[in-house]
Amino acid sequence: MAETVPLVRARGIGKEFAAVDVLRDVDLDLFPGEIHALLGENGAGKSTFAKILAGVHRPSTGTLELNGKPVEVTSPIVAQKLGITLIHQEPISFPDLSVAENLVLGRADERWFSRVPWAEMTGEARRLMDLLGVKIDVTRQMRGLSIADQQMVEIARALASDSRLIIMDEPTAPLTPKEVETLFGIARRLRDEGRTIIFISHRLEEVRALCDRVTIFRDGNKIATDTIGNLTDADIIRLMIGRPLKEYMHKTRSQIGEAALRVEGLTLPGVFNDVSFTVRKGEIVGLGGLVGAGRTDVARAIFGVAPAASGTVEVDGKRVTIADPSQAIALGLAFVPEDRAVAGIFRTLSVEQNISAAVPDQIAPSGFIRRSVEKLLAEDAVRKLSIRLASLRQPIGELSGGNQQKAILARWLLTNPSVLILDEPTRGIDIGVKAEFYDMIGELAASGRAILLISSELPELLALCDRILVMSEGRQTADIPRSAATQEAIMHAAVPQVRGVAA
Amino acid sequence: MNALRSILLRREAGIAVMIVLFCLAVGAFKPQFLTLDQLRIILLLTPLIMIAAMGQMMVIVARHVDLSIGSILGFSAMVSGMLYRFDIDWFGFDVPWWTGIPLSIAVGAVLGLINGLLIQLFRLPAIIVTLGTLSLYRGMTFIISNAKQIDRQWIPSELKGLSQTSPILGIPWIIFIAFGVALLAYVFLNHTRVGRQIYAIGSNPTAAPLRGIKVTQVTLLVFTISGALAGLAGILYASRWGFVNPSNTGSGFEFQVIAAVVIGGVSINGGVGTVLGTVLGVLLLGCVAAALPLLGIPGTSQAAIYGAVILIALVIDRTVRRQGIVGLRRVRA
Amino acid sequence: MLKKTLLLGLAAGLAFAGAAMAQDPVKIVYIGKNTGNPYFDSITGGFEDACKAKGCEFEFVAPATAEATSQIPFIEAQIQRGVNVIGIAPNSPDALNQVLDDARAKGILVLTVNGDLTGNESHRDATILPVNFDIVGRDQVEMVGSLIGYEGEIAILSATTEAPDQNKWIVGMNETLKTDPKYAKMNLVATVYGDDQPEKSTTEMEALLSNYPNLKGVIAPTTVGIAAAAQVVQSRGIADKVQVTGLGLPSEMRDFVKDGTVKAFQLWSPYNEGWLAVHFALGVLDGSIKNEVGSTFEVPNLGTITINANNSINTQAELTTFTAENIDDFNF
Amino acid sequence: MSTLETPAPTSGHDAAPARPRWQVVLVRPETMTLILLILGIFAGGLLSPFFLDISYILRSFTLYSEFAMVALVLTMVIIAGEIDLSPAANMALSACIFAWLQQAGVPIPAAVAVGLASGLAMGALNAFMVIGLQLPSIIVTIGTLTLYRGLAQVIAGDKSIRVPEWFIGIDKIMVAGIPLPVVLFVVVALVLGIVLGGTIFGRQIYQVGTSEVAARHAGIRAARIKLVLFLLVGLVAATAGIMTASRLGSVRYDLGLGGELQMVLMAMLGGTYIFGGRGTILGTFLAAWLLVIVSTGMIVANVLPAVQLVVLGALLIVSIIATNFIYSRTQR
Repeated sequence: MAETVPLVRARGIGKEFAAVDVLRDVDLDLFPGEIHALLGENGAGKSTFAKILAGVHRPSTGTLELNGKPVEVTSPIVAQKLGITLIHQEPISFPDLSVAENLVLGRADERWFSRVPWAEMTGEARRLMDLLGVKIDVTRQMRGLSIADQQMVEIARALASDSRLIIMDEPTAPLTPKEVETLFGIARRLRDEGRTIIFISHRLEEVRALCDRVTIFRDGNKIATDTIGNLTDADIIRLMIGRPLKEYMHKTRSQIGEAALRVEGLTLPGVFNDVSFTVRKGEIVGLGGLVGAGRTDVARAIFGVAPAASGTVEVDGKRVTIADPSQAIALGLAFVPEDRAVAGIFRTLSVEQNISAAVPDQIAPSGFIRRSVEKLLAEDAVRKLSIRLASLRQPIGELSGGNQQKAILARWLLTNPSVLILDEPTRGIDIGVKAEFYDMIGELAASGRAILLISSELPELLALCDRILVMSEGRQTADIPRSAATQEAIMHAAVPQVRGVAA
Repeated sequence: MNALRSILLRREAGIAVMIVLFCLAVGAFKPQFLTLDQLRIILLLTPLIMIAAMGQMMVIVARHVDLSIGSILGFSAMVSGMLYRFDIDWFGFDVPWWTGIPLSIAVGAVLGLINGLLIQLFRLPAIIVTLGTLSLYRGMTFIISNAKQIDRQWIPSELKGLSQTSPILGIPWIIFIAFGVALLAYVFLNHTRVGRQIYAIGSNPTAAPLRGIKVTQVTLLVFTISGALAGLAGILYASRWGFVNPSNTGSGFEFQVIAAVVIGGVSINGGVGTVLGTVLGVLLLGCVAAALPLLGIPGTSQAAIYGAVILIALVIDRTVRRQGIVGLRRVRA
Repeated sequence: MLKKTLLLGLAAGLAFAGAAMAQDPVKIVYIGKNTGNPYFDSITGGFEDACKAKGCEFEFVAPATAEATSQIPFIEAQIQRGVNVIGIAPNSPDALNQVLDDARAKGILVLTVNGDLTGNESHRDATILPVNFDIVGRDQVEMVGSLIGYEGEIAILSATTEAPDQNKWIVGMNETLKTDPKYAKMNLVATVYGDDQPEKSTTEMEALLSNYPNLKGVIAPTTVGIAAAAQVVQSRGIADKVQVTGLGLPSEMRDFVKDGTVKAFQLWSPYNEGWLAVHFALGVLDGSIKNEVGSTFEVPNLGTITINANNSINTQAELTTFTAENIDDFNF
Repeated sequence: MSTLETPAPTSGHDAAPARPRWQVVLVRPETMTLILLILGIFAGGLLSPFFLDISYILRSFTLYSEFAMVALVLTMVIIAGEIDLSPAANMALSACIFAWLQQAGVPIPAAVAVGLASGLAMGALNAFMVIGLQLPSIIVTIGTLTLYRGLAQVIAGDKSIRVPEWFIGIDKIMVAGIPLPVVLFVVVALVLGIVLGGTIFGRQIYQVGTSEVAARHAGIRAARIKLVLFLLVGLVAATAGIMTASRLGSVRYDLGLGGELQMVLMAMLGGTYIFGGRGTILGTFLAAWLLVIVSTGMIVANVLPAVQLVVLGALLIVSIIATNFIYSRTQR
């Protein structure tokens, strides 16, 4: 393989987002006729790398060559012209347009005033759907299509545009085994035609079944590239995690007390079903599962952001109804949301204001803000959590992701919560700051707070949690005590049971 | 059975039913409302609104709004009117009467393009930009005309004839022009690539560039078309009413057009709307306008009725779609 | 640097103003209903010519829209400019009371020209109207009667329901129809309002024709209304069945008269209003005219003018009638 | 952004350096407004020698004071991420309701109370459509603006309704030589300035406008805050409407017509960020004066009103471009 000219030659690719390096100095060659897996933990940089190839992001550093010629993939349009298609993790579609239109829209050869060949378009769309073996009426609107069907349309679109490099970013997550099988069949056929496929997945079994070579990312660096046969699962996991699990252990073992949060039969139709669990004082309960399993929705329901339809919530043994976050806060709950940029920070407002946002009564008991009190509270928090900043008055958007997250945590600590819900608290945070977070979470539990930790990072769950709950497709599938917790056990519960692994 | 059901479930069917019920209700009190003559009156009330509504519809489908069309109408009508008024002698070559039509369309297109450029280059919300140009273009109309009206005597009789003479069936040209524009809009929106891209942009603005759609260019095109159609409506205003006044011509026109478009089922959330629905919305508005004086309802209630109709259409749109909320803040991306 | 220049300019401007104030000609301003209204071009012409002849300064200003309050800042500004005479065509019979009082308190002569503060006459010094508005109704009825042979259904298409002058004329029309046996066979079936908007006037006219198929004549005592009514009649081709008349501008009606859609309509000379206003104002300021009911004065081209009740002055005794024969003699 | 700094070898930067204090204080949209205001005063003085007269400027400000008061509240609405285009129509409707009631014999205090209540009700309808039905405020308030003014027209028709003599003349009441409406405007500005800048309610307005989702997650009741703001706009608009009634002495449906453009313009000129989250009462306060200076400067110089339309429209566009530019440069 090495003697052929690589389809893509990436050299020194790096990317910086808002002062955080998410990708550093990646060299990679991709050859025609191979299926190449990108592996790594969440935030390891594999999706960023894929998006740079597809023109979604521009690299901060580095060069790309296509068939030996240097290229600049400045936009998705350019990527498409160069024959590169990215199938997004979350399907991108135009809900008001028909399935067939979604398939062909944005083809590079489009002229503005050329006619839309409805009949051919529909015919081709049907052919592609038949090829994939799915039954979707191609004349219907995208709106209302299931995620799996939308994903299929995405894949069909890549096939329709006849790309030389097809990047699939976790395409199989919402698919049924039959669909996965069909997809793999098609992928192999495309490879045999000489195309290159990048396959991003968390599922080692799938990678092993499908891919020829694998590249492993960790913390924004490329760690290794090798033929899949040369690596054992243990090798791959070691390369992905990169350091012994022990490093994460929280040192302080805390005293576990009585129940602080009890959830019984929580249901929101179509999102999650019959979720029941208890978090005790001083206990860290993990909530694992695949993205989209309903974990965040459960947290949002408990906190009153999007209340559940039925089920009960007890806080400190008392049954409560929470219809709005303000009620949850009054009951001593706190929630660090997953999407920090949207639901966490007030980007353009000062760090000080961001920290004091949840405690209006403390900084303004009479309605008028006492700046001195606010400043003291904020300074105290900055010191305690060692938030690194230039000034309390600077907009929080100027801080790095880790320090933003610390400020959000500081906001909640000011409310002195008895129950803390942390949703992916370390996502997009530099590794050094991550360790600080683990220490803090441990200390919080030690001080008698109940903690519900939602995370997609298995090592994080394994290291921190006293118990790990797992959700899959909206249902609770496991409650694993610390002693029995392994990556395999969690994954086993997280992957829908009806699903086998395609061979 | 299913086909019938899907037709009945469409928004257009709802508006059609509303039109029929409304006409029957008015007809019950005033039988002369159900005559062909009345149809002619209604049709003659609507062409300007229909033409501008086609442009506004595209703008709204693309998730913007154009409040300046009334002023664009006034400005382009004024430019053409001045052409007639001064009847400039181009080296002994008489200016033919129809020159005003392409001129007015071109002037409107330029003003629309300016709207689009301001919106796209500076990433500003269309509503505020066009609120500004609404005032700006109106002021320019006064300035170029020196605040003088173009009187009936200056407007060529051939141009006025467009609103009166008929090629066939006693239906004046102006109505054919309006329906012709609607037909072109239909072909453009449904059978050209860029037409579909307009829907795509409105349907999911963040995804559009990822799919290779040149959002800036398409948006500019949409505003240019909206301006050009307002310009066409401008010259037809001169034809229909026989004068161009710097203050009255086109003033308040935008509200009628937006009302018609929203009633026609074009969603303010973008991505949704059909030419047929818009045409029906315009006709419904025309029926209401024609019925009020017939029923002896004072003209002073007309504005209140328009306002109520817009709000009701909004609520219906909301209940029909029950989809995400796209306020000002979502458009900012 | 920029600031300095500005300050210098400012000082220069003030000095200039001071010098200018030393020997002022009389400053007259006329505030129209709105800009772009062709009717006022003619009035303004009268003001301008008279001021040229008499050696006073004249300016015309008007707001962009004709809503009730839009003239207020303009009146305030004229007070501030220290004009001697404000002529105004008021957009509201009462919303201007306060600011006009302010003007008069500063010694400014306030004249309403072509429209009055009906019911609030005490807030202006005098009004200059083209004709005695009491006769308009009668003349208009006579006009439509002569066109339809004094028999059949007629209707009125007016401006807004609360336009004071219009309503005065409509009252006059109703009384004439009721009291004068000459018009006994004429039947007023409807009075409708087109709000001085072409679209609305047109739909009202169309509705009249639908509701009253036997309609013989329409009086539209408003320039917008008569043009809209004529256009409806023209496009329906029923000029022989329905006679449209009223008050209109020759410039707007010329086509309709020439193609026979409209046989005759009336108006007055707006030009003379401006002409008269300047002569009257200068006379009052230099003391040669007493602004009292009953006193008389001479105006070139117009002859002897009498000040009527309510300090109301008219430029002509009768309305001018425009027909195909004479319409080309008028250039407004 | 910070590409000029040396790239850190392993981890990202913790925070960008803080901006110097002088920049925080001076590089902001309000500074632009202030500079424009000073330039406007000089330009006005150059345009007309009658302009630089403090009592004239104060008197002129009373003509805009009602809009300016509403613009202050509107600023808060825009900061909260919504917009309300209906307050000018609200002014007309509540003033019409008030005037109609007092004419029907209802005692003035009761009529005022009902007028204010109707303003609240209009605010509540806006709030219901925007918050309850989750419709975009910009379109909703275009609809309600048509509806409210239409209803005013239904109530008052085309006529103007007089208010009793003693009720007339709020602008003639002087407090230390300053007309009462101006004093009220300053007081409202002070109060709202303190509320927005000093209270937790004001703080939360900014937070809701910056990110409603984040605000909800922090336990801030965004819906409640917006409801209060819409109600407040309704109440202040009704107050402004009744103040206008007192200033004019009569009420017509077209009271405050087109005022929404002026109000939005004041907020935008004052540096309020159209997408929410940023802006100050001080900015709108300065912008109101700027607008009055510019408008009256042009009127007193007898500049064609059309030029004013052009200047206003251009100012609106330029001010949002400038505001967006300043914010994008100073805050990341």
